[in-house]
Amino acid sequence: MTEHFPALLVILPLLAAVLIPFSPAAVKRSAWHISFASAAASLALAARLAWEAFALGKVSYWFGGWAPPWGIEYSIDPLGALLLLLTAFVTCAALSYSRAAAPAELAAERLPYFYSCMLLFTSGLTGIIITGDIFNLYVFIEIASLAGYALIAAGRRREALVASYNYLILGTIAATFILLGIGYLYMAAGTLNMADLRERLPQVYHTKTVLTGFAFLVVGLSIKTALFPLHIWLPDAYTHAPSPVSALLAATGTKVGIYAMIRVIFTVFKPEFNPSTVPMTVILAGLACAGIIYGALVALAQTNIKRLLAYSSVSQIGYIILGAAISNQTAMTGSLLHIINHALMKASLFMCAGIILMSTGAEKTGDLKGLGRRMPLTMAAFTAAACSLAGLPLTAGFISKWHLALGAVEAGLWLVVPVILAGSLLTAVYFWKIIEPAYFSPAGERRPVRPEAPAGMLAPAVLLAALGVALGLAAHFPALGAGRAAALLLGNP
Amino acid sequence: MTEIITFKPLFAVLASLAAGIMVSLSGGRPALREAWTFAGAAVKFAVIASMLPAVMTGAQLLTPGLTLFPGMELRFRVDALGLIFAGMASFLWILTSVYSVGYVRKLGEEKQTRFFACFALTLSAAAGLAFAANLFTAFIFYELITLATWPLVAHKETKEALSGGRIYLVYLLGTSVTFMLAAILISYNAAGTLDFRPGGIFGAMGPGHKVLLGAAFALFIAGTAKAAIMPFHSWLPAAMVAPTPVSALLHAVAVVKAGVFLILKVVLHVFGTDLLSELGFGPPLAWIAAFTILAASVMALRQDNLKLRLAYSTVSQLSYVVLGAALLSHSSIKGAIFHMAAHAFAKITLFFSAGAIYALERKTKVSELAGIGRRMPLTMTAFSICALSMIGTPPLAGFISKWYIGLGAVEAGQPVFLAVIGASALLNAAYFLPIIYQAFWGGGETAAVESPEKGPLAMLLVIPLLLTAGITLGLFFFPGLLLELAELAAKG
Amino acid sequence: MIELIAGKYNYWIYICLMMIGFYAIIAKGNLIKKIIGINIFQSAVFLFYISISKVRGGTAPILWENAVLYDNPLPHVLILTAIVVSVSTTALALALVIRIRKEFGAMEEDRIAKLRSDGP
Amino acid sequence: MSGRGCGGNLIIKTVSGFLIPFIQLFALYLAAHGDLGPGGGFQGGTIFAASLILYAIVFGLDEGREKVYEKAAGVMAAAGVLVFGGIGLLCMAAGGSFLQYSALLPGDVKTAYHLGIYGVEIGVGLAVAGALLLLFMKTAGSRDD
Repeated sequence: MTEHFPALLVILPLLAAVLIPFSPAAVKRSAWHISFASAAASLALAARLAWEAFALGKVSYWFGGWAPPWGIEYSIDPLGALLLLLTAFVTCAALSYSRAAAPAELAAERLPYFYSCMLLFTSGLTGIIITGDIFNLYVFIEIASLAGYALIAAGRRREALVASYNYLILGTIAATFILLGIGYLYMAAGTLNMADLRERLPQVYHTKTVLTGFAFLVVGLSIKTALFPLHIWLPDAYTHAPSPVSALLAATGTKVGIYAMIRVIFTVFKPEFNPSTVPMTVILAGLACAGIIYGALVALAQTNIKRLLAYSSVSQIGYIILGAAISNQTAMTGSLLHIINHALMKASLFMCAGIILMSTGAEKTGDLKGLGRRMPLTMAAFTAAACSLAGLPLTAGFISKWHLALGAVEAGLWLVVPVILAGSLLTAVYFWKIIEPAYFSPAGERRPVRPEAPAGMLAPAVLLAALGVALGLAAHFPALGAGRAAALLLGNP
Repeated sequence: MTEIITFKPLFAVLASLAAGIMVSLSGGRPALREAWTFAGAAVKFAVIASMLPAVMTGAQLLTPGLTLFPGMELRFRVDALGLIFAGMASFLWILTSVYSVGYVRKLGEEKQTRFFACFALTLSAAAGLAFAANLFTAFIFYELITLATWPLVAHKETKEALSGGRIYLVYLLGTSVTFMLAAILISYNAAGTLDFRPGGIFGAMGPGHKVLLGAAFALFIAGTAKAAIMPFHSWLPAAMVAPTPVSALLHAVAVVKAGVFLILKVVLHVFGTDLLSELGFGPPLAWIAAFTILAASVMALRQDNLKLRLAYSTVSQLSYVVLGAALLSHSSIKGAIFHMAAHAFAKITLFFSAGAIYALERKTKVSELAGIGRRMPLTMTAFSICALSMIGTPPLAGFISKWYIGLGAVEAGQPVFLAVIGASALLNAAYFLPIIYQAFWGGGETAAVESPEKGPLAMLLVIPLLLTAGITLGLFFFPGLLLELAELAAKG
Repeated sequence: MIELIAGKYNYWIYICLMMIGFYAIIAKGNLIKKIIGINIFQSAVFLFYISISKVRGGTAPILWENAVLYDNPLPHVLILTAIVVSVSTTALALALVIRIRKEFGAMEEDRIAKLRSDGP
Repeated sequence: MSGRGCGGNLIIKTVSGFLIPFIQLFALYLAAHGDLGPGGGFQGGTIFAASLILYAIVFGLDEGREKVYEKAAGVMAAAGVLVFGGIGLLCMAAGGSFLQYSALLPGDVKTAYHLGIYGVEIGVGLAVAGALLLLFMKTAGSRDD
């Protein structure tokens, strides 16, 4: 049975997602239970697969028994395993958070559809992570995106609809670019299997066809990952989405987009592909640096907590892309570590924002006065996650940013180092804007409806934040894993 | 050199941490809370003192390391320099605790639990920095000191306190994150290790990499804003919004000394004096320090607020240590290390006095102090002794440190710095002597009121400052132990 | 030059179509018209795929006796999938527009922007 | 959309009434023929849905039938996915990988593929027809108010 795990990982949530909305009312009432069971099963499958992928180096599954490159191949290497585990874990956390949060933000009759979309979303992400076929990648990107649009539209204010619509338009343009890019690559190499493309493309690296395909793919994926300046859909979407959705999207959505980008740049193409007319590294690194600073500065100016967190995402995504652009072993390790760190921490932060919104109705940074005393656990989780994101020593964020900065030094990119450090500092400053009034101001007039949120919401937020600290202390394990994944990706022994 | 594996340094760090946790747990009961503080302070000092004999023999005490990931290790190592810093801080913590109890009760400060808990946490961090075996550990505890002291600076939660706290954070965190972390990155990339090693870690690289090493050194110095070298000194006056015990222990001892301690560490154990003099990095730093010494003294002259005057005096005095380190000669470094301790005892007395004057007489300005020496003779006598030590007159501890630093300047072939020391002594006299004169002989006839220095609470304030003043005096006559440790430390 | 224009006419057609769609997406304020633009935009890429699958002189890719040289069937299959995706996207977009119209009472971008800034 | 449909245009009604059964027959033919010739479940399902949509437009649906239509569409879509997924999982249970039809009838690979693809085509057809119908009902059914 173990050998079927890759297929099951995608099919289980997909089937559950389709069945929930069309089942009788009695079943619909337990939509959450079905979703959570599916997510938990996915986590178990992912854990097992990850273990196998790290032990063997690669797990492969042939769809319909057809051998690649003719059939669709699912393959999981350590990098995929890392992302798989992360996605499954955050989905579980977001779902358990949703149990109390979703009914507070959504009408009861829409809940089954909501859970169904969440499952569809993870199914799509899982597919993106484990597929070895580039067209299949496109299909899964669209499945995840469609579910994402629907999830964002579920926000309680009408602005959510506009945010979702704008995201849909941009996302569809991105997807069409990706499709076009795939078409060009197929024209040039005559295959869709990623591993096969890797072998066949080098003979035609010099052609314009390949270059065009590559450009379309990278631009399309940049929109999906919200790389500055293609991030404009992100702040509205994250701000107006229901808080479990913001948490899930911020933690997994953009991360998997980055994963797809890394796959295209490093798995489909070889490092030798270095278009002389277009200095790839410089462009990507430059945009990433600009994004780090821009996102942080704009976050600094925000008064809405969720919007601040959204711009913070733009900044942190810059870090991840930066590591990929520098693309030496150390920086790539840092990039992967930052994917993990940012996913866990941003999920926790959005969950905390949701808890605060639910308990006090506070949306603005100024409304948090004295909250540290009244909601100690929530604010403790928030603070810990913020520290980790800012890269405080002994948190996961320090490890990732250390690797990124060291990678930049190793690559001789001296100008990048101050950007990394200044970005960190700005991160600390904009989180400070929230934390200081919470702990060091007399209580404001907003009284929480209840002192702390229900345990179901609080537990995942605290757990995720605690994980950030734990990963910072026991950094050996993630650093080793990310290092291994990076080494395989870059072809270093 | 013998190395002894032991958990003692870890215990020294944990003692105050545990005290801090117990303090925050026993929030409602002041007596119990303070008992924990004293217990923590006593245990901590005892543990640190127990390491003295081994260190005196030249051995190094080493804890097992906790490797976070390859190249990043949390580990403690005790040498003479660290022992001086930790011993000084933990000893003064005991006295400050006594003083704080009197101070916060007298003034009825709020949120005393947070106050004492953060105090304990800061001391933990200071010990952690003192015993750090590598740059990574040092960096962590250096940052922890900032974060743990921030609630103390912003303690009053007034607008002024919060903005002072913000300046404090921006300067200390800002410089350490941008500059020091960059310096650590460069060092790690260049040397492949972050361990503190006597003689430096760049051994093989030598002067060939002058630009790289110069950048690293400059970044280290700029990153250590706690040493308050100009232009990174503004946080120290801003932090004076804190309650006086905080200013006393933290901004005369733990925090600022953490800065100069780290600079000494960088000079001695990251670069090594040989490499630095080979590269010629000493004189620029010495000149910056000399400028800070003089400029800060001039600024101190212009302050009417007593605590601010003391703050600028601290800025000036800290640069003596930096100057001693920058001269790179054996004597000057010895003098710098000695000055670290001598200044700590003297400056804490001055702050204690300022706090006692505020708590008992509600006076904060220099211009209000006329005649106060007659009402508070004990306090002002102690104040005078320590002010004289600052100036560097014998028979006080300040004289010894300045003597060695001056000797070092001659040794290093840069006697010009003797003039700096002399000029600074004059400036010090210019801003301290008028206070003393006014206190004892100034002002008109004051009505014979009862001295405020009576009563148990007032005694809690006065006894610690008399003790520290006594030590400042005693260090001149019995400098043996401290000098021996400084000698050991300067040897590397 | 002639070679460039006539020989690669399928590219020119798809590029023109794509730009028409792109123009509609950017320039049209009506949300429905934007969706039409998106559809044209996607259709252009579909046409591109189909055009590259043509083999000169090939027959339809069906298994029969004369099928020696036949067109590449794979792009057709891929585009079938892409069409499904496109239809789903369109459906979702339309559903969103219906709800936006219900909530805001408008389908023009600038009016919605104005309503948003006025607050709910 | 409910109510009278396109009104009393006799030509449209007559032609549609005549054509709809043939359209549906063609849809079934396509769906059943997809394994060897042009066509398949997707095309068949789309045409089938088109026939039903045509019916709804021309003759109109009253409230009650609208509900039934919607429900049926949902069930069709879900059933289609279930058939598809079920066959896939059946292959797994039989020892092959997902959708590896040969595992179904170990002796006769050719027949196995035939049957497997046939089943999948039916599933796809159902799902597509159901989904399209559902989309039509959901968007056309919502009135402005």
